[in-house]
Parts: sequence; C-alpha cells; structure tokens
Amino acid sequence: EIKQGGTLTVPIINTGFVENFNPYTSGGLFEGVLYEPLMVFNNMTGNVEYRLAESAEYSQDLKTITVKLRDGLSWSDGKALTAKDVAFSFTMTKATPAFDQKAIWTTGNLQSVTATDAKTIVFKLNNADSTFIWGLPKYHILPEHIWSKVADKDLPTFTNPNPVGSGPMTDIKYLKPQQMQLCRNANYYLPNRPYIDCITFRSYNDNSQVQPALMKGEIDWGSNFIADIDNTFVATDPKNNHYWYPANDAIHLYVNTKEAPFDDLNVRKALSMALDREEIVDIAAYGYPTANFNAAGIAELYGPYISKDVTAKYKDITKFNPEKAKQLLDAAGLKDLDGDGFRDMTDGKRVEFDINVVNGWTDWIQVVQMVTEYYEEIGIKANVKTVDWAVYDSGLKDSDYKMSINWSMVATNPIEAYQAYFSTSQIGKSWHAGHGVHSPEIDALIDSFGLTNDAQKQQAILDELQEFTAANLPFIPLFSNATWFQYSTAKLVGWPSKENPYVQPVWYDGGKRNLIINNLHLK
Amino acid sequence: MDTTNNPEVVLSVRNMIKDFPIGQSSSKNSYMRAVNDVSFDLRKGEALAIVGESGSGKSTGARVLTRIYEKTGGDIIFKGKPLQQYIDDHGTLEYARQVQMIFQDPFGSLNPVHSIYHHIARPLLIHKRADKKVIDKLVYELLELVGLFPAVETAEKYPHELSGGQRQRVAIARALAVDPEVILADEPISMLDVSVRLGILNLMADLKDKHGISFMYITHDIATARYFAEKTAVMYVGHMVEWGNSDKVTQTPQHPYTQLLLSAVPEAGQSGRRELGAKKGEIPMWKPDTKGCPFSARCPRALDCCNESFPEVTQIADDHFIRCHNI
Amino acid sequence: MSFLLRRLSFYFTAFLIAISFNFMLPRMMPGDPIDALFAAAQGKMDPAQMDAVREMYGFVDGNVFEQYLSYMQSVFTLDLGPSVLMFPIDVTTVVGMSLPWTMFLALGSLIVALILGVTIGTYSSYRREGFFGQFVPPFLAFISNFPYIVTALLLFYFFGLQLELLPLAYTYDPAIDPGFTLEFIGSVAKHAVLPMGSMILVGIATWVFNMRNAMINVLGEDYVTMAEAKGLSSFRVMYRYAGRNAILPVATAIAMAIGFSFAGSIMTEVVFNYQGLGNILLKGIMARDYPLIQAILLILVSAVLTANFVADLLYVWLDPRISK
Amino acid sequence: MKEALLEINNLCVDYVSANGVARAVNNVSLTIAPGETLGIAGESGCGKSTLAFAITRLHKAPALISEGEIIYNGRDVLKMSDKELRDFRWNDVSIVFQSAMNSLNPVITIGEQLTDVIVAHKRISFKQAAVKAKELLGIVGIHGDRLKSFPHQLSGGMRQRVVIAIALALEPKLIIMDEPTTALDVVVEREILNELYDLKEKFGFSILFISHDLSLMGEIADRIGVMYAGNLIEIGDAKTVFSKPSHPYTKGLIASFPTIHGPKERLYGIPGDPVNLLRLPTGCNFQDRCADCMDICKKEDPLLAELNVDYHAACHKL
Amino acid sequence: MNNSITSDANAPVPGHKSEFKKKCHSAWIKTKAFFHGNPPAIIGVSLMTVILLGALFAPVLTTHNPEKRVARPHVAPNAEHVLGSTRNGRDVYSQVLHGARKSLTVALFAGIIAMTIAIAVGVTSGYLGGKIDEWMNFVTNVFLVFPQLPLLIVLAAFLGQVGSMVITVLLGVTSWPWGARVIRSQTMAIRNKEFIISAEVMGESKIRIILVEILPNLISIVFGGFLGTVIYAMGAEAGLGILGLGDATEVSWGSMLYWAQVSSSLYTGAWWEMLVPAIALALTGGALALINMSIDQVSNPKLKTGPHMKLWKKMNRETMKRRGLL
Ligand SMILES: Nc1ncnc2c1ncn2[C@@H]1O[C@H](COP(=O)(O)OP(=O)(O)OP(=O)(O)O)[C@@H](O)[C@H]1O
Ligand SMILES: Nc1ncnc2c1ncn2[C@@H]1O[C@H](COP(=O)(O)OP(=O)(O)OP(=O)(O)O)[C@@H](O)[C@H]1O
Ligand SMILES: [Mg+2]
Ligand SMILES: [Mg+2]
Repeated sequence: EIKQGGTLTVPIINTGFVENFNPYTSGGLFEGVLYEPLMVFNNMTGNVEYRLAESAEYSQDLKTITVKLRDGLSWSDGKALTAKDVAFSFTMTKATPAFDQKAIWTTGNLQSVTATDAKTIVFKLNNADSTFIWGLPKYHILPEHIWSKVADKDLPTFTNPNPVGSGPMTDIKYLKPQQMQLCRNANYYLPNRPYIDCITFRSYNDNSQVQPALMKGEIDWGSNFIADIDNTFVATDPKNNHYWYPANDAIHLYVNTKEAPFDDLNVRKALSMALDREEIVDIAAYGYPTANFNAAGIAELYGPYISKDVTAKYKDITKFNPEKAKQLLDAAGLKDLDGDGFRDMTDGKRVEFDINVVNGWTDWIQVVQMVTEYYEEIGIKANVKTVDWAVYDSGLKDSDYKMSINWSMVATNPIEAYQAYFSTSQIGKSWHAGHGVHSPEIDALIDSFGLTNDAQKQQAILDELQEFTAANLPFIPLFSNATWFQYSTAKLVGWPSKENPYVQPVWYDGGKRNLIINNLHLK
Repeated sequence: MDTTNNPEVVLSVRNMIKDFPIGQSSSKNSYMRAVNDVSFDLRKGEALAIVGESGSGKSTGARVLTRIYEKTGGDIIFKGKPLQQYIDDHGTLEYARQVQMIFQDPFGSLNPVHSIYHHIARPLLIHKRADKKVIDKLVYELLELVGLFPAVETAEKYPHELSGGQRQRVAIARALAVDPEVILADEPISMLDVSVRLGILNLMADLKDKHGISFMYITHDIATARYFAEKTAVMYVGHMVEWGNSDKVTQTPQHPYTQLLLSAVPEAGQSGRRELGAKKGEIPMWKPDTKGCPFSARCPRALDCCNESFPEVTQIADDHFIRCHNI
Repeated sequence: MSFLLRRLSFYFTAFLIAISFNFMLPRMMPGDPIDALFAAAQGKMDPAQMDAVREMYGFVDGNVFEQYLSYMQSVFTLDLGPSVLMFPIDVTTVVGMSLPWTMFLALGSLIVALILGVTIGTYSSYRREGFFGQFVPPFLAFISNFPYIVTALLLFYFFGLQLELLPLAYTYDPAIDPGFTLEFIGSVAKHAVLPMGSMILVGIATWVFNMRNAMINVLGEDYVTMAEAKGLSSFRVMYRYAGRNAILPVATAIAMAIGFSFAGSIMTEVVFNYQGLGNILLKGIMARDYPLIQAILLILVSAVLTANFVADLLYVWLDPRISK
Repeated sequence: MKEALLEINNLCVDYVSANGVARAVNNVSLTIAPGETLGIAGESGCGKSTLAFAITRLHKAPALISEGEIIYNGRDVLKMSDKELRDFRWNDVSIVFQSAMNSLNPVITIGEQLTDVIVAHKRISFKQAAVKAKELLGIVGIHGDRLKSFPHQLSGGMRQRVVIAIALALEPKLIIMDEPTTALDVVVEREILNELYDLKEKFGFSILFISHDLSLMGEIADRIGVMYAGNLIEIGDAKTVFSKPSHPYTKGLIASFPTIHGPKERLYGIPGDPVNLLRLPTGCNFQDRCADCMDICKKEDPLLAELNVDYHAACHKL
Repeated sequence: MNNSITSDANAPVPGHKSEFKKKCHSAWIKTKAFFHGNPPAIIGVSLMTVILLGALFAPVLTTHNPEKRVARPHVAPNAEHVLGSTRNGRDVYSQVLHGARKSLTVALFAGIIAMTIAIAVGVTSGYLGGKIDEWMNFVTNVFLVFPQLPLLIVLAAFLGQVGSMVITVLLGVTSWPWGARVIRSQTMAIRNKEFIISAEVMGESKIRIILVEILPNLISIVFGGFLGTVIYAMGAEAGLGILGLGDATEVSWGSMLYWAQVSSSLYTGAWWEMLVPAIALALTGGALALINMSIDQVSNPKLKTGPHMKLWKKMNRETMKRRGLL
C-alpha cells in the first residue's frame, strides 16, 4: 500500500532562483521535473526506460529512427501532447544552435525530424549511426502551442513564464530567490504518479552549506561531497540517514606521450606502478570513490562492458609496486646522476614536471599532492600546478601539458569515451585527445561501432579498444569518482540503494532523477 | 630719499607690493594686497623696526625679502643691484646666505628630530663655510657667541631639551653661521618669557653694534622697537604710515594710527579707563583697487580726501616721514 | 557651494575612471564565461555547441572602442544586458534582487558597529584610567583581527549548528511570504543576527579606536575644560562639548568604511548563504559573468562615491567652519 | 581690610609625570577681598594658570591639588561634593581661560554656549536664557544678532568679549582672568580693558587677573602677587610692587620692560633661564639667577614675610 | 664677524666621537620609556617577537615537513602532532609555523610597498603643493574611494591562480592611498612649520628637505600606517586564501584556512585545523594592533599613560582621604 503525498526537498547549488523556466537556459533545473524525457538510458541496469516514448527503433541501415509515443499523453494545461510537439521540439533547436545540446544539427548528421502521425516521429540521418539515439533524451519536449509563438531569435532569452510541461511536477507553487516549490502535474500520464505531492528546491552556495543542511535534516536528498559522512551525517540519525556512493566517471592522470620521457611506455608504466590507489582513495577522498585498477581507460561505471581478459592481462601495471617502478625507470635510463634524490634524463637534466589541476577543485588537488609524494618515492620530481580553469581547459585541448588530471566521459556506452579519447577528429577539440596516441586503424575501429547494431560486434570493438588503451597507457588510471548521493528516509522512501540499485542516483541527470521522483513515496 | 647708491645701504626696498589670491577665481578683485607701496632702506649695522598690529603685513614683507614669497611689484635692491640681477650674478644660495631670517616661534623653528649640532652645522655645510673636519669647532664657537654654555653639551641636545630663550639663541646662531649681512627678525621675542626677552634683544643689539649686521626687527611691541632699533616704521593694513627715527616716531607720533597705538599701550600706574582716540572699527581687507587711506574709517581726523586717495609721503622732521592728508 | 561643486566634479571623474577600469578588467583577463560554463557543466556539453552559446550570450568580438561606447551607453541607461550566470535574466534584475539585502547587511552592521563603537570609544576615553579604558580597547583590537570569514564560520558553527539557536542560511524563512508583517520582520531580524553579528564584531574596534583617539585629542581642548568649569553636567560635557567635536574626524572615516563594509559583507554572505550582492559576486566571478561583475562593481563604486559625497555634506553640516 | 571673599591657604599643586613629581604651585596663600582686583604676575610656567585652575578645582590627572585649602565664603572648595562643586562653579566663580579665544567650542553657536550655562544653573527656559544672552552680548558691545554665529565667524577680540560675557552670565562674585588679552593687539586689548573697567563698576565683582605683562598689571590691579617657580614671592599693593619692589626677581622683571616714554638706556633683565620644576635646587629657587645670592639662599627656602601692612615678600635679604 | 668664525678653523677639535654612543644610549632610554607602563606595547611586542621567532626558525622548530603527508587525516592533537593533523594528513603545528613565514612575508612586503608609495605620494604632494598636489591628491582620492577588497577579489580571480607574489603586489599597490592621505596632511602641517621654511630660506635642496627635515618627523605615523597596512594585508591575504583565490598549494595561514574549510573541519570535529591558523592570525593581528596602539600613545602626548599614573592615583587617594572625601 503506497501512500500519496509528501514533499521532497533538495538542495540546489546556485545563486538563487529566478523566473526562468526555459529548460535550455535554466541550468538543468527542470529536466525530468517539469519536462518529461522521451526515454532514459539506465546505465545501472542496462535497460532503456521508455517515458514519453513507447518505443524507439532503428531501421536496418541505421539511418532512420522511428519513435512511437505512448497513448493519451497530455500537457499540464490539458492539451494533448502529440508527435507534432516532439518534432517541433527537435526542429526548434536547428534555429537555435545554442539549444542544440548534442549538436545533431550543427554537425549535420540529422537530416530531418517529422511527425508521421499523431504518435510517430521519424528521425532521418545522413550517415548510419547507432549511437545517435543516445542523444535524444538531451532534448526537451516542449509544447508547440506555446513555443511556436516565440520568434526564433528570441528563443535564447525566452523565459517561458507560466510553463507548460509534461513532467511529474509542473505546478509552480512559489518562487523566492532562496527557495521554490513545484507540485504535481494533474495531467501526468502515469496513474497515481508521482506519489509525492511537491518538490522543494533550496538554494545553497556550495557543498559546505549543504552539509549542515543535511545534518539538520533540512533536505532529503544530497548530491554533494560531504566530509566524513559517517560521523557528520549518518551518525545524527542512523536509522534514516543513509548514503550510497556507486561508481561514476573514471579519473585518470593524462600523460602527454609526445614528450620525453613520457614517450617511453615503460616510464608510463612505472608512473602507474608507483601509485597506491587504495591509499589515495582513502586519504584524499575519504575512501568514498573506488580505486580503479583497470588500465583500459574505463572503469566500474561501465561495468558490463569491461573486458575481464584485458583487465587481468594488464593488472600488474596498476598494482602498487614501487620497486618494480624503480627498476623500470632504471631500465629506461632515468637515473639519479647528481645524487639529489631525483632521477635525471640521460642528458643530466632532472626529470621534473607539473601536474595540472584546476584551482579550487580541492579533492583533485589533494589527489595530485599525494601523487607527487608517491613519485618522489621513486625519485621523480612532480609538482602540483593549480591553474585557472581556462588554462587547464586549453592545456588539455591543445595538448599543452605533461601530466594533467582529468575525468573520462560519462555516457550511455563506453564507445563515446573512446571516441573522445582516440578519434583524430577530436584532437584540439576534446580534453581527452591531447595525449598523442592515435592511429588510423583505431579511428576506423571507432567509426565501425556506429555502423552496427549488433551488441556482440559492438562488444568486440570495445574489447579491442580496451586492449589498445591498456597496451599504450596514455592515461594512468586512478579511481572512479563516487556518485554523491545522500538520502533521508525520515519522510520519504523508495530511494535507489545498494540493495535496490534501480538507477544511478544522479540528481543532475534529468532522466535519472525523473525515475527516482517517480519512485519516491511517503513512509 | 634716494639713497640707492649709498654704500651704507645694504638693502633697499622701493614701492614693494605683495598680493595674495583669495578664493578661486582670478579676477583682479580676488586678490588681497598684504603689502602696498612699501619703501625703506636698511643700512649697515642699523636696525629698522617694523611695528603694527596683527595682519598688517609685517611678516609678509620679510618673507618677500627672503624670497619665500614672490613680490608682486616694486623693487628690491640688494647691495646696489636689483635683486634679480644680484641673484643672476651671485646665485640664489649666496643671497640666501646674505639675508637670514629669525622666526617668531622658537618652538617651531627648530626641527624636533635633529640635534642642535645639526641645526648649526647644516648652514655651514650648505654654504660651504667650513670643512667637515673643522666644522665642530665652528659650531661650538657659534653657540658660545650667542651665550649657550657649555657649547659641546648644548650641541648634543635636542630642541625639546632647551628652554625657549635657549632655542631662540640657537635660531640666532644658525642665522649667524653663514655670516649674513642682513637678519630679518620676525617677532623674535614675542613667544619668550619676559625675563629672557631682554637677553635676546641685547644679544641682537650686540651683533648689530659689534658685527655690523643690519636688522629688520618686526614686532608689535612698540616699546622694544624704540629700545632696539634706530629706525621705526609703523604699518597699517599693508601700508607704511609713519617712519623715521625711532625716538621721533615713538615720542612725537604724528600719524593718527601711531598715536592710537601708543595711547593703547598699557602703562603701570595709569589706572582706570582710557579713551582711545579712534573709532572702533574692523580692519579693512585691502584689495588692489581699494582707494583712499586705509585708516580713514577709524581716523578721528579723517577728511573727505582720505577716502579718495592714499596720501603722499610728507617729511615732517629730520628723518621722520608720514603719510597722512591731515597733518 | 563651490566646494560641493568641486567635490561633485571630482566624484563624477572618479566614477568615469572607475567604470572605464571596470570595462577593461574582463578584457585584460584570460578565459571567458563560456569556458567557465563548460567547466561547470563538467563535460556534459558538446564542444561544437560552444560558439553558438557564446553568440547567444553576446560574447562576440568587435572593435574595442565600439564596445566601450556601447558599454558606456549601457552604464548610463542602466541596461547592462543579461547575466551569464542567470541567463537570460537581466543583470539589473539580478542585482536589484540582492542589493537591498547587502545594503541592509553592510549598512546595518556599519551603523550598529558605529553606534556601539562610538559609545564604547567615548566612554573608554572618558574612563581612560579605569578598567574599561585600559582593557576593553585592546581586547576589541584582538577580536577584530579574526578574519571576517573565520569569525563568521565560528559563529555559524556554534550558534547555528551546535546550539541551533539561529538559522543557518537565507535572508528570511522561505516559508514566510515577504511583506510588512511582524512575522516577516522577525524572520529577517533573526536571519540577520549572525551575519551582522560577525561583521559588527570585526568592525567595531575601528570605531572604538577612531573615537577614542579623537576624544582624547578633544578632551584636552580648552573648550571642554571650560564646559566643565561652567558647571555643566558631565553627560552634557561628554556628548555635547567633547563628543560633538570628536565625531568630526570619525565622520570622514565613515565613507571609507562603507567600502570595507561591503567587502566584509561579501565574505559573510558567502558563509551564511545570505542572498546579497557578495554572494552573487563571488559566484559571478567563478562563472566569469562579466556583465554581473561589472554591474556589481559599478554599484560598489557608486555606493562608495555616494557615501563619500554624503559624508562631505555631513561634514559641511557638522562642521560650521567649512566654507559653504 | 575687608572680609576676604576667597582665602587660599598653603595651596600646593603637583603634576605627576613620568620624570617625577613637579610642584607647580607651592605653598601659596593669598586672599581676595570683595570688589578687589588681585593681579598675579610672573613668567611663563611659574604656576599662574595652575593656581587659577585649582580655585575651581578643574585639575585632572596628572595634576593634583595635594595640600592646602581654598575657602570661598567659609566653604572649602576642595571638600565639596560633585554636586556642590557644579553649583559653585560659575555661580560663584567664573573663569576666563588663557587663550580664551580657543575656549569656545568651534562647532557650537556662541548663543548656545552662553545659554547653556544659564540653563544649567537657573530654572529658566532656553527662550528666557536667550533673552538674557542677548543682553549679555550687548553689555560687552556685541550685537545680539551674533548669537547665531559660530566662533570662527568672529574676530579674536570679539571672541574674547564673548568669553567675558559668558563669565558674567551668572553675575559671579569672582572672575578669574587668565591672561585674557595676551593674544590680542594693544588696541583691541585697550578696548577690552575699557569694557572691563565699566563692567566692574557696574557689577562690582572681584577679579583675579593673571598676566605676565607687568605694565598691564600695574594699570589694572589693586594688589599684585608675583610668582616664581610655583612660589608666591611677593605680594602687596600694586603701586609699591611697581615702584619699590622688594624681591630681586620682581626688580629684574620690572627692569626687563622697556618703556615708551622713559629714558632710553640699556636694560639688563634677568640673566639665566627659568628653573626646571623637576630639579629645584635646595634653598631659594631664584639663587642661580640672583645677583645678591648669599650662602643661606642655597640652604634655606625663604618664607613669605610681612614687610609692611599687607605687603609680603620672600627673600632672605629682607 | 667673518673672522671670528673662521679664524682658527684649522685647529683640531674634539669631535663628535661619543655621538654614536650617545645616540645608542638615548635610543635605549627611549625604548625603555616606550615600554615602561605601556602594557599594550609589552604584550604586543613580546607576542610579535614570539611569532617572528617562530616564523624565522620554523625549519628548526618544526617537527614535520609541512608539505608532506605525515599522519592519518585529522589526527587530534597528541604528542606526535602537537596541534593535530589536517585532513590531508599534514602536521598543523609545522604548517602554522611555516605558514607564518609566507603570511608575514606577504603582509610585510605589501606593507612596505604600500608605505613606500604612500610616503612618496604623500610627502611630495604635501610638500610641493600646487598643481602636483592637486593631481596626486586626485589620484589618491580615486584610489581611496575604490572599493578595494571587492576589487582585489575580482582581480585575484581574473589573474587566475595567484601566488603570494601577486597577492603581495596587489595588496601593496591598492593599500597606499589611506597612508598617503594621512602623510600628505601631516606634511602640509609640517611644511608650514617654521623649521621647514627656515631650512628653505637657508638654501636646503628640496629633496633634502623632504628626506631629512620632513620624513623623520613622520616616523610615527609612517610606522603606524605601516603596521595598519600589514594588519590589513594579512587579513586580506587570508580572506583571499579562504575564498580560494590564493594558491592552495602554498603553505600560508590563508591556505590553511582554505583547506580547513573545504574539508569541513569544523563539522567533522577537527576544530584544530580551523582554529589554529585562525588564532595565529588573530594573535598576530592583535599583537600588531597593540603595537600600533602603543605607538599612538607615544606619538600623541595627550594619550600618554605610564607608571606615573599609578603614582597619581595613589597620591590622589591619599589626599582625598585626608580631606575626608573618601
Ligand atoms: N600665504 C598667504 N596667503 C594668503 N594670505 C596671506 C598669506 N600670508 C599672509 N597673508 C595675509 O596677509 C596679511 C598680512 O599678513 P602678515 O603675516 O604679513 O601679518 P603680520 O603683520 O606679520 O601679522 P602678525 O603680527 O600677526 O604676524 C594678513 O591679512 C594675512 O591674512
Ligand atoms: N599637564 C601638565 N603636566 C605636567 N606639567 C604641567 C602640566 N601643565 C602645566 N605643567 C607645568 O606646570 C608649571 C606651571 O604651569 P602653568 O600653566 O600654571 O604656568 P603659567 O604660569 O600659567 O604659564 P603661562 O604664562 O605660560 O601661562 C609649568 O612648569 C608647566 O610645565
Ligand atoms: Mg607676522
Ligand atoms: Mg598660564
């Protein structure tokens, strides 16, 4: 027996709420709340959770996607939600490139979106691409009868007053700079859903303020780093205060293999072996993330896709083994020539490099600080270099770094991560491609992924990519970030948890939170 | 009165004018004339006293002479040469050496952070009067000359460790250090104890008589003017109204202002109310285009013409001059 | 009158210089808002989209001089464009939302600190030899040297978190509707206690010392002794004869203190999540929200200039000796 | 001699400083009769102002009235309570400060400075006080419109008169005037003196007149006291002090003033410098500067001895 | 006259050999007098001495490398780590000593830069007057009314990660106007003093007048202003540090506070990580403020207090008793 009612309170880190309900410019505040996605790709279960859509099918040549909507959809104002609305929503972003989240128009692969009948939308692509569909949930489905009234040029500044949506919460109860409340959509397409009545957003400056709010029970759902959570949060109410930190994106040290001595694979291996990942996770990150011993460039987040063989084959590289690291370095000709405790190149110049990290990203700074300490043990002089975001950003893109800490992509499928890692077309554009390991074969391999819809073939491609990554080691794996997720069962239950991992509990992902909001109910 | 070429005359001033700007605008009337049409000669070894009430332009005159202020008009002739020419020929520093000034305030005229030694030694060094090596001796001699004993100890002291009279002596020694021809003493005793005043006056008198230094002695105490100076000039609102031999000016004053001044001086034994021979009135602010005699508003003997023009100089006795329409 | 005119022209020139500087600032520095937006999105944005977004926010290069002209125009028309951080809301709206709170916090704490400081300063100089005069000023000197943030954090921790006496965040309880109700005013007051308290603690010593020094100078003046000789009550002597004059040098410092008070409020607002200018300024800086930063600096400069001007007027009014 | 209005007995005032205790007024005894003008002369720093301050008990730390009594109409000022003292001040004794021009508060109108003393002591309204204030200004020759002026808007002489007007406000029996005209021009000084003569005739108060200008003193005072280094060294009627001074210091002092009319001859003044109060010699304070110094002068402090009826001096030679 | 002065000018004279000694002696006397009966001075100077010594001898006094992980995170104070360890496992005691070096260096140099500019501008403007003064005064006022700290925050943020060097310079070049104004007005007061005019009349050069005649008279306000700037700079450095605008990898009090804050040390009960640098800052600031206060007491004669006040109180009580008023 599930009770209806109750309010969910969540913290939002921003500068206060303003009257802007344009889903593209309001910082993702309303995705999955005011606006229902077509579907959600659930990486935790590997399932596709269809929401507004009932199904989505690729044609045989992978050049057409046919999306069918559910029956009886309607907008919160009672008007019917049809395929025309969906087609409009996608076409609209063509005129407004800033809304074109996955650049489906700007990069030119999408030919057209058409509503063939009231329930069917057909996407026509220029080239076969089985990964295209993953981008669809990023586009918001908007009511044509409102949005078509806005001139194209005004769309970016359109604040969408009195919003009409299809999500679970569409009724704006109030909006004050520090707090706003949305309540249930009377016309929601799922019966009895959502169970809860309202959702309250509270504005906070940063994590350090969310922490006391959690401790005082002012909020139900935290998505923030909380220091010493067992003592500060769980201990205040052990029965109701919980957290679950499943793995998220993988953090690596990116190495610029174009520069000596990093051009030597053995040196990279040594730098990897020198690190005690467990300890780093434990100290620098309170033990919340999971150490990553997979040299293949992906980690726990993509669990089902990880090749066990590759992991096993290269496991030595990620094992903490300073002695072996020293041997490798000796063998590579990096020896301490002047007796200062640090290794020198063969020409006598000390091996010394900076590890770039963004100023203010303290968890990473701590990680890098620990890394430098480990490197010092094996005689390598590395310095923490905290830089402004702009510098960090252009450094990664322009390959202007020796070593830089960075995160890998969070995507529906690891192929997107590999695309970013190795596609030659990504050099100078993405942060992940500046390391210098590329080859035409790999490019072709990556491209071939989108040309098939066969899961086994796709896995084979992924295996090959994993092997390639581990063998070349352009990234020194460190750990998988934790998905920060604290929740209180004092009022509401139905949370995803270790026991019931029905979705990765990411607040900032509209689809995932949509699933959770639909699942929460009074105790 | 043309004594410009008289070798005895060291410094001679002719029709000196000094205007000060008032306010921001620069129209003619936004100036005040602090010194107007002042002329006098200063002879070697002779003292000229300038008396007059507060704000009558006494200090301003002296400051123009020491080139603290630029003159607005008139001529200053030093040692037979116009001042500018003298400076062109001999340099600013030389003129600064020849014409020294003693300030009114013995407490303000010595730098509290420097020892007495510094004060005396600096002028010697600036004007290269002595070598660094022998400078000590000169300093002590000077201190002894002005009666500061024991010189060595005094030299090491700081101004705050000296009494007012001693400080004023230091100021005099400092002026003497550069061997000047002229000393402009701006109310040198007004801030001193009654009992030590006379000491300073006597010291200056000695310097004048024995060393031939010329003094311009500024004061508003007419009795000390008579005591110290051979000549006295009485100023009123920037104008010289009566001047000449000190005794004549003080004993037989002819100008109504001088008479007023003298009648106001308190005197022991003359108890009781003493009527002043002048109307009450505020001292006017003199502007470049103000007409008439500055004293006319308060003058008991004022004539019609007193409001029209400034009176010409009249010699009323040997070495006794006056500017008044109604003699 | 010409005195005020001259001051006015000074303020105007200073203002022009300030806003020109304001214009140059972002253009001299590396990075732009879109980069920052990207950093915040942590890769969830497609790089291909960046230029489009840049255009949307209006960050297109152009002739610097033209930019300057349009900037100047925007300053004087108060039309500063949309904020990046809260796109597409106008900077003016954003600022208008937070300015009152910062004014309340900065001016309120300044006034309270001023009143307390002046009172303590007056008293401690009057009783200079006593316990109060000997110990209170040094003690305050000590207290006020805790950095703003530390004082704020400590208060936050003890009163907000540990004792749970006072709220931890916001300008008022979000459950209450703003209005001229007792409940709302009470809530505002309650929420202001900690942030203001920390600013007052930090600020008070300045006034104590300013006032004390001024008082001690004045207490030696003849007119104070004369007032005593006249047999006036010591209250009247202390306030009418000594305090009245001692406040003069303090008055000039007030204008200056407004700048400091605003600075202090930036720090405290961050700690107490107080919805003021400082809070959004810091966020704006992180996000490279130039329009917002420029607007806030503009306001700060205008506020300080206005305060100075008011202080000038105040001074003229307080001190009859200044030519009118 | 009439009943004394004010009687000072063995008054001592000390300044406690970091370098020691300086006795600025040492064992001074004197009386002032009703309607009398007593002049106190002596050079700078001899303790004249200190004495004046002591009479209304205005001294604050580090000054201390350590000995003696000040009897006003039979009451010892030094034993009054705060309230009594407040009543006594200005009602009975008012004081015109040295540099009186600076004793007006620059930011308060002279009107208020006049009225508040009246209101503080009398049960009348400010309005009535203002009428009285206008009257007072008229008495010292200033137009009543000036009530609204600030001190800086008046000339030095006018300010001096305002201060005198304030001193007269409650028609006290005794007015202490501490060098009331030193900073002024002779002409203005004369005007004020004339005013003072008139006022005294009208109100009949006593004056304690302090100055270092002996000529002025000789003119205004009935009796003159001369102080040196905190001691009263000579006191008697003005004429005698002037024409036949007894103490060598007084003699020197009188000889230090060049006159306008007398014969012009070299004067010698007093050699040496004033003594340092912190390092007083044993014996007579004047010994170092005295031409007739004897052995005893170096050992014993001379006491004030009555030389004549109502004429005292302190010197071993006498 | 001429002769009397220069006659035997060549004869050797006992020189001013003892002058140096005397100066030292009088300096000693002055120092003693400064401290005597001046508790703020005693407390302030001793505190500051301890802090300075700690900073100076930090390498000797510290027990651990401040930039190395030497303990488990957030170890409470114990024998091994007297002030506990940070979240990053660094020794707080060692950090606070080393941090003192950085923080004090920043503050001192910022103070020096600011005071140098302030003196240059203030004295020149005050002494020379006229147009130069007008311009300099204008510039000073413009700088003065600029809201400095917000500006600093913006600047620091725009410069990206700023090391202590940049902070020093930023603080230095933005903190001078107040000092310049005070110095200017003091200079204007001194300029019209007769000893300056008489030096001018004597023919002293302008530069000598500024340096030798005017400047020494400003020592106490210069020093006071310097201390004020140092206090301010220290607080500002810490403030910028806490806001994350400084270089978090340097060890300074600001960065210590920053780390203490980001690791929520107060919430997690690791008060030492936050309080130690905070108290260090407050103590240093307080000590400097006390010194400043005591300088005020010396330079302003009206403020003078001292042991004699005790004597006065005693004497006062006795006389009061004698008169029966107590
Ligand atoms: N630097 C100046 N700028 C403007 N006005 C000045 C300046 N110096 C003097 N004055 C004015 O010039 C007039 C004459 O002043 P001066 O100082 O020469 O008088 P004085 O006779 O020396 O008076 P005192 O006896 O008080 O020294 C006064 O009205 C004064 O206000
Ligand atoms: N506040 C003080 N602290 C210490 N000593 C003081 C203080 N005030 C005055 N004195 C000393 O007391 C002595 C007497 O001072 P007082 O002011 O009474 O002299 P005075 O006769 O009025 O001199 P003047 O003619 O200059 O007014 C002086 O030596 C002076 O230095
Ligand atoms: Mg003068
Ligand atoms: Mg006196």
